[in-house]
Amino acid sequence: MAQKTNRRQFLKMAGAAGLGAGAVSVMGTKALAAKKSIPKTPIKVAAISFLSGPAAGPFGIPGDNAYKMMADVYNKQGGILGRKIDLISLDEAGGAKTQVELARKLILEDKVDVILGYISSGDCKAVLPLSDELGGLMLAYDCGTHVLMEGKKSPYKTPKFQLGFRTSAHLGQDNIALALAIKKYMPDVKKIAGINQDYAWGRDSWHIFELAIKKLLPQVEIVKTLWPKIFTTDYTAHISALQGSGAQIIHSSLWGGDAVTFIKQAKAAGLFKQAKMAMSRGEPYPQELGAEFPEGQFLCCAGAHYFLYPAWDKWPLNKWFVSEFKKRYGKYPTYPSYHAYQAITAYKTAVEKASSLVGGWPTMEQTAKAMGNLSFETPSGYCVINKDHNAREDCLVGISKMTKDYPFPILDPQRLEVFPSFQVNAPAGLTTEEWIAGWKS
Amino acid sequence: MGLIYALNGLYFAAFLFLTSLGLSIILGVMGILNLAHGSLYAIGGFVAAYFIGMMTGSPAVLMLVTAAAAAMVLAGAVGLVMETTLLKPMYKRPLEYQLLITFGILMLIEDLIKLVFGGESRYASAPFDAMGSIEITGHTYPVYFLFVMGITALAGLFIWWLMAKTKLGIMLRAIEMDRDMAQAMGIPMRRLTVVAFVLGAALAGLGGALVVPTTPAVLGMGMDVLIMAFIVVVIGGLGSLKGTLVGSLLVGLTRSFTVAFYAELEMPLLFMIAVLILVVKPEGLFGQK
Amino acid sequence: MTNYLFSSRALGYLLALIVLLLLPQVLSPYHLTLVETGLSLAIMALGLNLLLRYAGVLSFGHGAYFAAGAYAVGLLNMYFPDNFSFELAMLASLGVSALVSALFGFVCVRHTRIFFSILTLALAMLMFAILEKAYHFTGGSDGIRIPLPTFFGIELTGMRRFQFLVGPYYYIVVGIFAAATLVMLAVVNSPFGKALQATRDNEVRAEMVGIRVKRFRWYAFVISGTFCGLSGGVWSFVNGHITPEISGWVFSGEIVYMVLLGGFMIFEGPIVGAMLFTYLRLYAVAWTEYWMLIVGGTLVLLVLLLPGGVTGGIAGLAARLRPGRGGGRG
Amino acid sequence: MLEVKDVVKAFDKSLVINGVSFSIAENEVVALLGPNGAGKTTMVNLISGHLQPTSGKILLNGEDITNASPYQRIKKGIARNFQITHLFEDLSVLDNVRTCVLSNRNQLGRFFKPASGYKEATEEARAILGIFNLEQFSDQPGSELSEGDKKVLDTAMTFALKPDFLLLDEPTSGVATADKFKVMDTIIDAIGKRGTATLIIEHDMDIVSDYCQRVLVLAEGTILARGTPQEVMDDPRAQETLFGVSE
Repeated sequence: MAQKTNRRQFLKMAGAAGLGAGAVSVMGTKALAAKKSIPKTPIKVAAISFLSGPAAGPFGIPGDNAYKMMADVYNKQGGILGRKIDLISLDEAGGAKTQVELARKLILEDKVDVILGYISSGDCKAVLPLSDELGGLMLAYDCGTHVLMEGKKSPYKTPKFQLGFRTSAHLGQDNIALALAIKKYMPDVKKIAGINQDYAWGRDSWHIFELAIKKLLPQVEIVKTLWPKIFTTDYTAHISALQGSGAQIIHSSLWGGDAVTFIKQAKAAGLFKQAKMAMSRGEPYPQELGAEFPEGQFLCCAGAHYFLYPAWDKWPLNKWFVSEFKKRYGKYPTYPSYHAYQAITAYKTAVEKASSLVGGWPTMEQTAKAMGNLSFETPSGYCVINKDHNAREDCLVGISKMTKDYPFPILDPQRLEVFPSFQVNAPAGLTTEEWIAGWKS
Repeated sequence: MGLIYALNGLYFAAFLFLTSLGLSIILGVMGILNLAHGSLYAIGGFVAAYFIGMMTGSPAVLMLVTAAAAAMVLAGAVGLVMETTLLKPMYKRPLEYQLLITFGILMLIEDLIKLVFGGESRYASAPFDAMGSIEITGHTYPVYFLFVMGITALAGLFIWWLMAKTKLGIMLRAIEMDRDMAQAMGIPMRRLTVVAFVLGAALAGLGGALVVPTTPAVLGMGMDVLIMAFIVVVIGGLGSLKGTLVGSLLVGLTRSFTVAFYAELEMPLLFMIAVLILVVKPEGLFGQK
Repeated sequence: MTNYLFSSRALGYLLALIVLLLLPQVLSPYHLTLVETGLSLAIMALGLNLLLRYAGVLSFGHGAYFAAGAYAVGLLNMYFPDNFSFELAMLASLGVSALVSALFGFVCVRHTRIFFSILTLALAMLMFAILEKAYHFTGGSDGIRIPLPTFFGIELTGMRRFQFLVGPYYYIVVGIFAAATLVMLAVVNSPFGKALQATRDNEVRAEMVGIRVKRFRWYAFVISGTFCGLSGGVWSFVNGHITPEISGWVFSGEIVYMVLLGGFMIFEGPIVGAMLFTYLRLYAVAWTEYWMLIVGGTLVLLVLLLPGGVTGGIAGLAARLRPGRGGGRG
Repeated sequence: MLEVKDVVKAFDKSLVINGVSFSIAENEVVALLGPNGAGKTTMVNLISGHLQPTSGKILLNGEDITNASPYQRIKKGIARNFQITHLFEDLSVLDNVRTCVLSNRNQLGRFFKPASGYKEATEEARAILGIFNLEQFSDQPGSELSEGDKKVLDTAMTFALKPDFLLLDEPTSGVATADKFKVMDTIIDAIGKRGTATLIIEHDMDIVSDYCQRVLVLAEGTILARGTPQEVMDDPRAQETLFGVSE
């Protein structure tokens, strides 16, 4: 029996893939829609983040906490179209092979309505294609690789996956924004070095940053590129090598314990007397390190995800989100928490939008249609999901500064650089590399 | 700069020495490659971070001593339980069971740590910050690193004294050289094995305790250390104190200087050295077959 | 061959094959992919067991050869996308894994006991380091996507990947698995297999009856590694994506886990183990964030209480229920 | 058949074998006697190739094999057993012998056909089991045999290699006294059917005098006495070495 339903699902899927214009006309028939009823059963939402291993502390748990909080909040408001959210938190453990099997189980056996997940780029690359293969809606919420939704050569066909989305911007914008900020505040910089983890995330981050900075500031010389192993506990050798190189700016995509360890040891070794950090996802670490975090460093927020931006008086949603999160978990939310908010909210918004067009509970394909070209409010401003199924956000780069109000440095309110999304994200259909190559310098 | 590179290498070596010594002792005396060794180190790290967190405001040395003692006691206790309940039945069993049970224990401890301490990273840098930095030939250098080197030297001397000068050490070495002969000589194998295991576990705990002031305690922190300790033991020789020392120094200094001059080579070079030694002299530089 | 084609084992095999071929009629597509995963991993478990059970050495680094097979497929697709056919991919994974295991094995077979295990472990880690470090060549930690291949000249582009997996590919996997099992069964019963067991039982004596111990162990290593490579190649299509983790020591440890879970003293044990492990691990991860307690705890209990694995336990139980001699052999 | 010429073997500085020469002809069963530590096992190891002599030569059928590896010597026709039984304990008794037969036929490197499919080898193995009275145990693993039968199987395996020259290191040690003659009868009977030259290390004079044509007495690395069992028994020096006292 089970098999039959599944076959039918495939046929539906196959139809949906070629639906295109058809979907629009379905959505247009509002009158018919109003009569459809909405089931009372809860919506099954699988949220997958690292709950074990070294990425659990810095990303997985803050992300998962935000999922739990938002599911709770939305359920108190009546859920999505009256249906409660049944959140299933799962561990992103065991590598890409386990995640592929798990995603299959969630879609085919557990028949979840949507999967919100994945911090690791490797997992995203392995799992997202399953969305179309199996006919399951998937929102990648935090992974950073720029090639997830891009083709090999521009222009490429968009979207790459009919049912796969990413509800946050990719690492391209972090590194481009950093380069732009450096151009603004240190246009005469001569020597730049990089320290990035020796795996795809670190390599990709440096790759984009190097392309961008060389285009923006042609005089810059790359004096050192270091590739420490992920989860290194002793950076003294790297710090000395950086000191020996005479770099003025050090680009880094280090995250989690690695970022904390590096900064701590670098500070004790006096690295910041001669160089400034430019951290592509540095936003969480002042809070982690407290007053020990050095001032005057460039920190990118992986979007505009910062607990003090947009200012609370101008954007109450941020105030609400930060206060609620702090109340529940004792910490200010960091960018993974904001990313989780975006994922669950994107789903909710898309369902509601689709329902308003077709009535009743929308099918997965209708929800997906509604999600391509979706814009919604987030605590960080607006998030736009483009036709390439990749989100676009504004990107914030700040400079750390100690104030009286917090026990850790915050981003200097006088020097907040917010780059609009079109300035730091390649347009749909162009690869990030080719887009940068086409900049007029 | 050369001096600083050398100091960096020595610091890394010191740390490696502490964490691999236990692995080496257990491998030498019991012939078991303890895959859960890194987890004992992680226990040390989490316990120390917990205690340092509790003692905010106390003098740095007091914090460290308390944290290190607690870490050693707890890691040692877990080691004791593990040895007497799970490993004891394994000594007469084939290799595959010995390896797999430590693999299972590794998974158990990882999740137990998460159950007890929660999943969040634990920061405990107060002693590191409190000790500050000094100037060495015009370069700033953190005092804490010098402190770790000192503690390691003391621990190393203590272990050397234990192994070379005491009856306990002589008996342990006899077991290492020839198990059957030692048994025939009436050496209390059972008790000594327990002692060796607990000692190794406590050293791993100490290693974990000393590292948390410089880097947060995170879930899975033991996995990576296991690999590094494994390389040291492979290079230095199974069960050899001298070998562990030389292996740690070799790895520490090689790493420091390759990062400074040919950064790309860092990890591959270490693996290559390890594999080369395994191929040429599988018992390691100072080990016995 | 005729000798055991008509034995009770042959009958059992025929029955098992029929069941496997009928499974698509009763199982949901999802469980079919799990069975597919289990079957492809079973080929590897059989390979590992050739070394463990029949040559008496424990490899804790067989992930390296699995990865060699899988990456042969991945790299073939990356660099020769126009020639990406299934038959070529299989040949590539057989060839590359045979080459890698011949090279690594040549070094390893000089040693036995813990030294052998440590050396295999270190070599697997070297392989892992290379796969991850060679970012520009292998895609580093993000791995490589494995698309649908052409199949003896037939283009599958019109087909959805999942339809392929639960449709024709299932039968291909069953076919390859059945062939691999028969080949392994032949190998362990051949003069070579007996000689290999002789080296395990008594290395000194084996040498004195004219068995070239190291060379035979090396052959076994290469056969074992090639089975792993084949397994990796077959599996890469099931999973659709490969990452360097499959060469890490944790996965290598899981392979040993599978073999012991099924029971390594009985020829078919590893197959059962691979299947059970696939389910155990996945359901543990899907059920709780404390999945390591379940997987690790199961392992500890297994080692302590059921050293013969599941099949060993069943055989023991059967022997006890059926008094008198006979029937209890594997 | 086998010739040992002026063989000297020194470990570090101590001479264990000091200029030993002897030869053994086809069809001859020769016993090597001597007190513990006389160098008997060293002598066996020198002949089987597990040790290399410091000086001197070893010839088999006139061919110099002094520097040949154990494997090469096996292929040239030297086979040995061990003082302590070395069986393939988990293999069946049949497989223990069949593996040796297959080795002798250079068929061990075959991968695909099951061993039982090698008809001739199997029949030959069964025949050997028949000669040594082990047929009834064919399908049991080696580990399940009694100590005496294990010893016999050990010898049967050596025999299955069809050696021209056979080295037997204490073939009856560990066998119950009552069974010793039965075991030796079986062994000598089997050897006799093929005309193999044999060197036996043995302590038991009864066995030596019953089964061996010649005796070599080794003491402190040199050959002290040689001759028929009776001649040696009558030699006072040999008596003193072997039994501690002269009668």
